Amino acid sequence: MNFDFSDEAKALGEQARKLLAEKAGTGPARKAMAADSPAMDAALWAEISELGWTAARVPEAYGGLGLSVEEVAQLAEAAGGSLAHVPLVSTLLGTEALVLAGSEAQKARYLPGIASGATIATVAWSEPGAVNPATVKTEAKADRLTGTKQPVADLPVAHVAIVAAAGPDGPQLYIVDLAGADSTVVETIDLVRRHGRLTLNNTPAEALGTASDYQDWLDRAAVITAYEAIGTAGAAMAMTVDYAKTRVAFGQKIGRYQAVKHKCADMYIKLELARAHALHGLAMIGTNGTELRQAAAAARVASLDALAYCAEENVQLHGGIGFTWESDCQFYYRRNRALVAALGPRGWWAERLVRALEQRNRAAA
Amino acid sequence: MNFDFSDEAKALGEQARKLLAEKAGTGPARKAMAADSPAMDAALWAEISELGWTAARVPEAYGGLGLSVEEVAQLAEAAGGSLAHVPLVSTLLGTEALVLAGSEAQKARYLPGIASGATIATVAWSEPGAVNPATVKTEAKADRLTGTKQPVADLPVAHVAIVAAAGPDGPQLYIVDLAGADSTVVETIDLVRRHGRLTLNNTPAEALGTASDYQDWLDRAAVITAYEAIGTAGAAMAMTVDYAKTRVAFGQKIGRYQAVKHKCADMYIKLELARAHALHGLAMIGTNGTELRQAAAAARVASLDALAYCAEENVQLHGGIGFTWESDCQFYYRRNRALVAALGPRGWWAERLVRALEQRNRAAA
Amino acid sequence: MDFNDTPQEAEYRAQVRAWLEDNAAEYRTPPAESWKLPEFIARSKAWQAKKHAAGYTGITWPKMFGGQGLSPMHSIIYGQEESRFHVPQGLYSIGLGMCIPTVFTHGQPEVIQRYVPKALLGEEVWCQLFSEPAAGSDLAGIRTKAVKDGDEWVIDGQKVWTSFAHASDYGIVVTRTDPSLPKHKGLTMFIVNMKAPGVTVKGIKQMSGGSDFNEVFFDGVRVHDSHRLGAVGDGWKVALTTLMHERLAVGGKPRYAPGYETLMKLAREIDAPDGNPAIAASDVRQKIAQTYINDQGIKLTQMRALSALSKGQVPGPEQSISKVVVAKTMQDLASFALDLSGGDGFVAGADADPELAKLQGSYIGSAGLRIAGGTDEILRNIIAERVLGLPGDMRPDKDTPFNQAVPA
Amino acid sequence: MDFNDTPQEAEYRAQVRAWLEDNAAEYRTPPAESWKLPEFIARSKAWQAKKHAAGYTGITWPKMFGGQGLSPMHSIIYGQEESRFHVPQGLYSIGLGMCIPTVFTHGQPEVIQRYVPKALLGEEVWCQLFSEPAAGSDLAGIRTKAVKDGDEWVIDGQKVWTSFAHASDYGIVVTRTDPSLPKHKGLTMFIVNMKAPGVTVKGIKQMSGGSDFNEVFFDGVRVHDSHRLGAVGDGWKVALTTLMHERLAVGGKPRYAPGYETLMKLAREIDAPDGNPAIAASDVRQKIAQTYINDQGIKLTQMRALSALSKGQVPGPEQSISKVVVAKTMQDLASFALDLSGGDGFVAGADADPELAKLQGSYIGSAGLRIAGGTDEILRNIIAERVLGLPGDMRPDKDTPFNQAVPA
Repeated sequence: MNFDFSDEAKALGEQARKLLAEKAGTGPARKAMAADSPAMDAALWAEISELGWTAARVPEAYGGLGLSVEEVAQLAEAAGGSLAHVPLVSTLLGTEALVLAGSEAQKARYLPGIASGATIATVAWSEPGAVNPATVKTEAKADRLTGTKQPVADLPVAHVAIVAAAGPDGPQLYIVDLAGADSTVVETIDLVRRHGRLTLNNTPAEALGTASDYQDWLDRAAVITAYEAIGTAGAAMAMTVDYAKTRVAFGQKIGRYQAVKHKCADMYIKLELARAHALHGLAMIGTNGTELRQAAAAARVASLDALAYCAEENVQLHGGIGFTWESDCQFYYRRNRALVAALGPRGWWAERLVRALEQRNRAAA
Repeated sequence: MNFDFSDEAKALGEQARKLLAEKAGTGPARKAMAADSPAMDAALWAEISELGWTAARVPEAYGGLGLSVEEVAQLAEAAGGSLAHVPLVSTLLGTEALVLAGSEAQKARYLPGIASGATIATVAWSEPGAVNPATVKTEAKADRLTGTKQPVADLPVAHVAIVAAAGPDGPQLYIVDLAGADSTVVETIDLVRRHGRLTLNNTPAEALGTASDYQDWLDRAAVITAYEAIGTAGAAMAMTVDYAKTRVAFGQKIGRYQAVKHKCADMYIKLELARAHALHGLAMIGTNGTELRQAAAAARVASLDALAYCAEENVQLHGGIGFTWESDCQFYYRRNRALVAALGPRGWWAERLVRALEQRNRAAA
Repeated sequence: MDFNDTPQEAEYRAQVRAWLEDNAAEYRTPPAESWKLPEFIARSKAWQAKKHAAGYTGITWPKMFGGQGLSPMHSIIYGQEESRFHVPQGLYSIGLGMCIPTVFTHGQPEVIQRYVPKALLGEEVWCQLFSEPAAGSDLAGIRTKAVKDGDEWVIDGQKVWTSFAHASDYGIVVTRTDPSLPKHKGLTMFIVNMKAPGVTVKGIKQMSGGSDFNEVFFDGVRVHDSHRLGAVGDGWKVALTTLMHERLAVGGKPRYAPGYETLMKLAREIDAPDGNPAIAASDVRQKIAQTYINDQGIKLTQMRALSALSKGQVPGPEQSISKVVVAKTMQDLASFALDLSGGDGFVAGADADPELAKLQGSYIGSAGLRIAGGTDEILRNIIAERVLGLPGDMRPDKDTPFNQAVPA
Repeated sequence: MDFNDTPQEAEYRAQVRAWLEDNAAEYRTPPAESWKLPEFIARSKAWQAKKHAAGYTGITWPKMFGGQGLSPMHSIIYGQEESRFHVPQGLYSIGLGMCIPTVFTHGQPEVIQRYVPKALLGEEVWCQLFSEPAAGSDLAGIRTKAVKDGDEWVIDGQKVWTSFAHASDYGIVVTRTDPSLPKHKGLTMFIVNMKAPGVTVKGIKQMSGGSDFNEVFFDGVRVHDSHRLGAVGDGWKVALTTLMHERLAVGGKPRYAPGYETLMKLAREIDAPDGNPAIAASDVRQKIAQTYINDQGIKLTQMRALSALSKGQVPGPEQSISKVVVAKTMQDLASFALDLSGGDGFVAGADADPELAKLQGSYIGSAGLRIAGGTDEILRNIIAERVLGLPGDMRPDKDTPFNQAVPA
C-alpha cells in the first residue's frame, strides 16, 4: 500500500512552505490588506513562476513540468497556510480545467503562458443569487456569454477566466479572455485576497469541454481547494497551539486547561479527517478511481469544517487580544468565508457526497 | 410579571419529590428491573392516590381537586426524577385528554376512578412503522378500531387507553376500555417501565373530542412529558455532579478538570433552556395563549436534548464504572429512549415548532 | 401565571410612558446617520439631565445618594419603556452602573459628596479601569502599580478594554500596591482623574473595524490618598462588589442581532441544493428550531429572573447561562446563513442586502461577544463552580507572593 | 499513489491466503450459534496450534523468542486475510499482544524459557492486571500491594476490567511495593499464576448485559521473586512498554457496528415528518454525510499508517484520533437513527428488525467504547500533549509520597 504523497511532491511542498514562510505569511497579508496596496505581490509571483510552480501541472508539450495533481495539492496547501498574496490557487484551478478538458488549440493558446507565469487564470462560477456550482444562470448563446459573475477571486489581476455558464447540456465551462472585459473590484469579507465582478454582455467565449467535464473539474477543484483550506486551517491551529504554550492565566500556561487543550485536539482531529479524505481524492485522481466523486465531496466538506472550527476557536482561545485588528486571528477568520464562497457551501457538497454514495450503493446492488 | 409556578404547585412538587426520594429512586428501580417483578409498585400507587396526586387535575365535580396543569407538571418532574415505578405520567396524560376533550358522560365515567386511583389510564399512539403522532394508521370505523398499538407505556397495568387512530378528519383520540382487551407485554430498551402491545381488532371505542382536540392534547402532553424529561435529566445531572465532587484521579477531584466541569455546565445550560420553554408552555396553557403550539414543541425538543446529553455524558463522566450493570447510570441512559418513544422524535417536534413559527409570522404579516 | 405587570408596576409603567411620550419625542425614530462623538456626548448629557430632573436616574440607588430608592423592577420597567425610543445610550452605563455604586459603597464622605451628584446628573463621565494585557480572564493578575508617596499614590502601568475612556472625566482603577503578597491580597482601588498628567488614552481597533474600547496608559499619575476606595490591600474585595453590579445587568442578545426570523426570511429566497427553496430543507428548519430554542429560551430565562425581582426575590442563578448561549448561537446562525447564501454573503456589505449585511456583522461581532465580559470558558467555569458547586480549577499561584509566582 | 501491495506483500498475502483456504475452510461462514466458553477455548487452542505449526504466530517477534522476525506489515496482512474467516478470536490478543512481549523484554531468561513458547503455542492463556477501581484513567494510582517475604512477594488487592481472566492461566500484574515513594516510583510488575491460592475471579456485568471483563481479587497471593518483570520500583516504566504495544493495535470501528449505509437503508423505509421518505430529508442526508466522513476518514487515516508501515517507517500520530472519532460517531448515529425510527427502535430486539437491533446494541455499546481503552477526555489529552506538544494537566500528587497524597 502506498497511500501517501510521492517523495517528489513532498519535496516541492517543502520548498513551497519554506519560501512562503519567508516571503508570505501574516506580515505581508497585513500590508496587502491596506486599501491602496497592489492586488497581488508581483515580486513573489515572479519568483514562484521562476521556480516553476505555475508550470508544475502543465504538460511538457506546452512548456510545463508535467507533474501530477499531488504537486498541485502541495502548492495549494502551502499557499493556504501562508495566505500568500498571489493568484496561485486560482491559476492552478484554471490550469486543471484546461489540462482536463481543453482542446489541443486551447491548451496551446493558454498553457505556455500559464507555465511561464505570464498568464494568470481564475475561475468564475459564482453569481448573485446563485449559491452553488449547479445553479449558474449566465447564458451561453453561440459562444457568447451574458450574465454577471461575482465574487471572482483574483479577477483584478487575471488574464483569462474559466467561466461556468448554462450550456446546452447543463452548466459547463467556457474560456473568456479578460483583455478588455468589463471587470470591477468587489469588496468582500476577506480583506487580503482581491475579488471582482465580471459583467458578461454577449461577451465572446469558447466552450471548454462538456457539461460532464465541468462535473469532473468540480471534483478536482474540490480536492485542490480542500488542500488550500487544510493549509489555512493548519496555520490557524498552529497559531492557537503556540499561544496556548505561552500565554499564562491563573498561574498556568493556558494550554494546561482542558477547555483549551481539548479544543486544540479537536482542531487536530478535524484536520486529520480532512487530510485523509483529501488524500483519498488525490489517489482517485491519480488512478482514475471510481470513488473520486465521493472522495472529493468528502474532502471539501471535511476541510471546510476543519477551517471553520480552527478559524473560530483560534479567535476564541486568544481571548480579547484575538478580537483586535492588530491580531493575526482575523486573517483566518475572514479567509474562512472566502474559501466557502470559492467553491460553494458545505451543504451542497454534503448532498453531492450522499448522492455519490447512493449511486455507488445502487451500482453495487 | 409572574412567570413562575404558583406557591401551591411548588408545595405539591416539594411533597412529591420528598415522598418519591424516600419511596422511589434507583434502588426500587433496580428491583423493578428484575424480570419477575410486578409491573408497578402497587403500594406506592396506593399512597400517591391517597395523597390526591391522581386527583389533582380532575375537576371537583368528578371527585378531584380541580388543580391546574402546573401541579401536573410538578408531579411529572418528580416522577421523572425518581424513576417512580408507577403509571403516574401515563395516567396524567390520559386525564389531560379527558379533561380537555371529554364529554360530560365520558368525564363522569372515567374521572372519578382516576381521581381515586382505582382507574389507571395510558395513551397509545405509537404503532409499528408509525414513527410520529401524525402518522397513525389504526382505522376507526363506526366506533370500532382496528390496528396495533406498541409500545404503549404502562399498558400491562392500565384500565383504560386513550388511543390515537385515523378518524374522519385526520388522527384523533378514542377511548378504549382495556377490560378483556388483547394486550401483551413488549420488552423494550427501558427495563424498568413496562410497555405493551394493544391489538385492536374491530374493538369497541368511543371518540374523544375532535381531530383538533388531538392536536391540542399533543401540545399539553408535550409540556407534561417535557417536565418528566427534565426530572430525569436533572437526576442524571445530579448524579454526575455528585460523582465529580468525590471521584479523584491524578490527585484531583475530577470536577476540577474543565473537560468534566464544562460538561456539567452544558448539562445545566440545556436543562435551563428546557425549563424556560416548558414554563412558557404552562403559561400558555394557563392563559389560553396563542403561543402554546410553539412553546410546547420547543419544550419537547429542548427537554429531549437535555435528557440525551445528561444521560449520555453521565455514563461518560463515570468512566468504566458507569458502564457496569451495577451502576445507576443505565437507568437514565435507557429511560432516555423511553421518553423519545413516548411522544415521538425530536425531528417531528422541531418541524412542528417551525410550522408554528411560520404560522405566527404569517399571522403577524 | 402570566406576563402582566402587577398593579404597582403597571402604574409606574404608565407614568414612565407618559413622560417619555412628552419628553423623548425627538427620539421616536433612529437618527438619519449615527452621531459623531461630540454630538453623542452633548445629547447624552442633555438627556441625562432631563431624566434626572424627572426622577428617572439612580432608580434603585439609596435616596441618601440622590437615588430614588425603588426596586430593580422599576429600573427594568424604565429601561423597557426607554428602549422604545432611540435616545443616546451607553455613555453612563459603566459609570452609573458600576463605578459610582463602588464609590458610594467604599468612598470617604467628602469624596462621595464631590463626585456622586455630578455623575448622576451626567455632568461627569466615568470609566472602569480593571483589565490589563496580561490580566484578562485572570483579573487578579494585574500589574499596574501604585506606590505611596506622602499623601499621594503614584500610578504606573497599562489598562485595556476600557469603554469610553476617551470621553471620561474620572475612572476607578485597580492597582497592585504590594507585590510581595499573594495576587489577590496586594491590590488597592482608587479614583483617578482621566485628565490628569500622565494619563494617555488610545483607541483599540477591533477585528470588526470598530473601536469601542481603549487602552489607557498611566505614567507617574498622582492620586491623593483621599481618593482611595476601601482599605489598602482590599482592592480585590472592592472590585468584586463592582463586578457584582455588572452581573446584575441582563446579558441578552444584542438588540439588532439577527435571529431565527432572519434565517426564515433568507431561506425563502435562496435555493437549497435540490433546487427547492431552502426553507423546505429539513436541515435549515432544524437550524431555525435550534436558534429559536436558544434565543427565546434565554429571553424566557430572563423573564424568570424578572418575575423573581417582581416578587421582591433575588433571581436564581439561571441568568448566568445567558451570554454563553446567546453569543455562540449568534455565531452558529451567522455561519450557517452565510454558508447558505454562497457568494452573496461573502461580498462586503452583502451587495446592499441588509439582512445579509447584518449576518456578516453578526459573524464578526459574535466572535467578540463570545469573549467580552467573560469568555465561554470562564462562564462555564462560573456555572459549574457557583451554580453546581464543583471545585475550582487548580490555582498554583493563589498563595504565592505575586512577585515570586512562576507560571506552571 | 495506490492502495496496492508491494510485490513482496502480494507474495506473502497469496501464501497466507492459500494456507487459510486449505486450513480455515470450516470457518468460512459464521457459526450457527455463538460458542459457549469451553468450546471457544478448545477451538481457540486448536486454531492457534495450527497457525503456530505453519509459522503464522509471533509474526513480528524476534526469532530468538520463537517469532518469525517479520515486519508489522506482514502481521497486518495476515490479520486482514484471517478476518475473511470466522475463526475464534480474542483469547490470545492480550496475552500475545501485550503480556508476552513484556515478559520477553523484562523477564529473566529461565522465566522466558518457561512461559513464552507455551504462550505462543496457545497452550497457556494470559491476561493483564493493571486497572483498579480507584485507578482507571489514572493508572499510576493503583493500590494493590506486594510485600517482600523472603524470596517471595505477597500480593493483596483488587484489579478490574481484566479480559479473559476466567480463562487465563497466567497474568502480569502491577503492584505497589513502596507506598512511601511518589505514585509512579513505588510500583513493581510480576507474573502471577491465575490458579494460585488467593486469586478469585468474578465477572463484571456491563450495562449492555454482556460480561466481557472481570474483577480479580488477590488475597495473600504468593509470587516468587524470579517472576518479577523489571527491577523493583520500575513497574511504571515496564507498564508503559506494555501499553505501547496496545497503542500499536489499530483501534477502528467494531467490525459489525452500523455505519452510514445503515442509516441510508433505514431512511428509505421510514417517513420523515413531512410524509416523504426520510432519505429525502436534508438533515438525514447531512447525518449520512457526516457519518461517512468520520468513519471513512478513520479508515483512510489507518491506511496512511499502513502505508508508513509498508515503507518500513513508523506511523505518525494520526492513529491517535481513531477511537475518539469512531466511538462518538457510533453513539451519534445510533441515537439519530433510533430517534428517526420512533417506537420501533425502542422495542427490544427491535421486533426482529436486525438493522434496528444492531443500532440498539450500538447505542448501548458505544457508551462503553467511549470509555474503554482511554476515555474521550484522556485521548484528547494525549492528542494535545503528545501530538501538539501542549503542557500536561496540573498533577498535584505527582511528587508526593503515595501514602501522603491528599486529593486536591
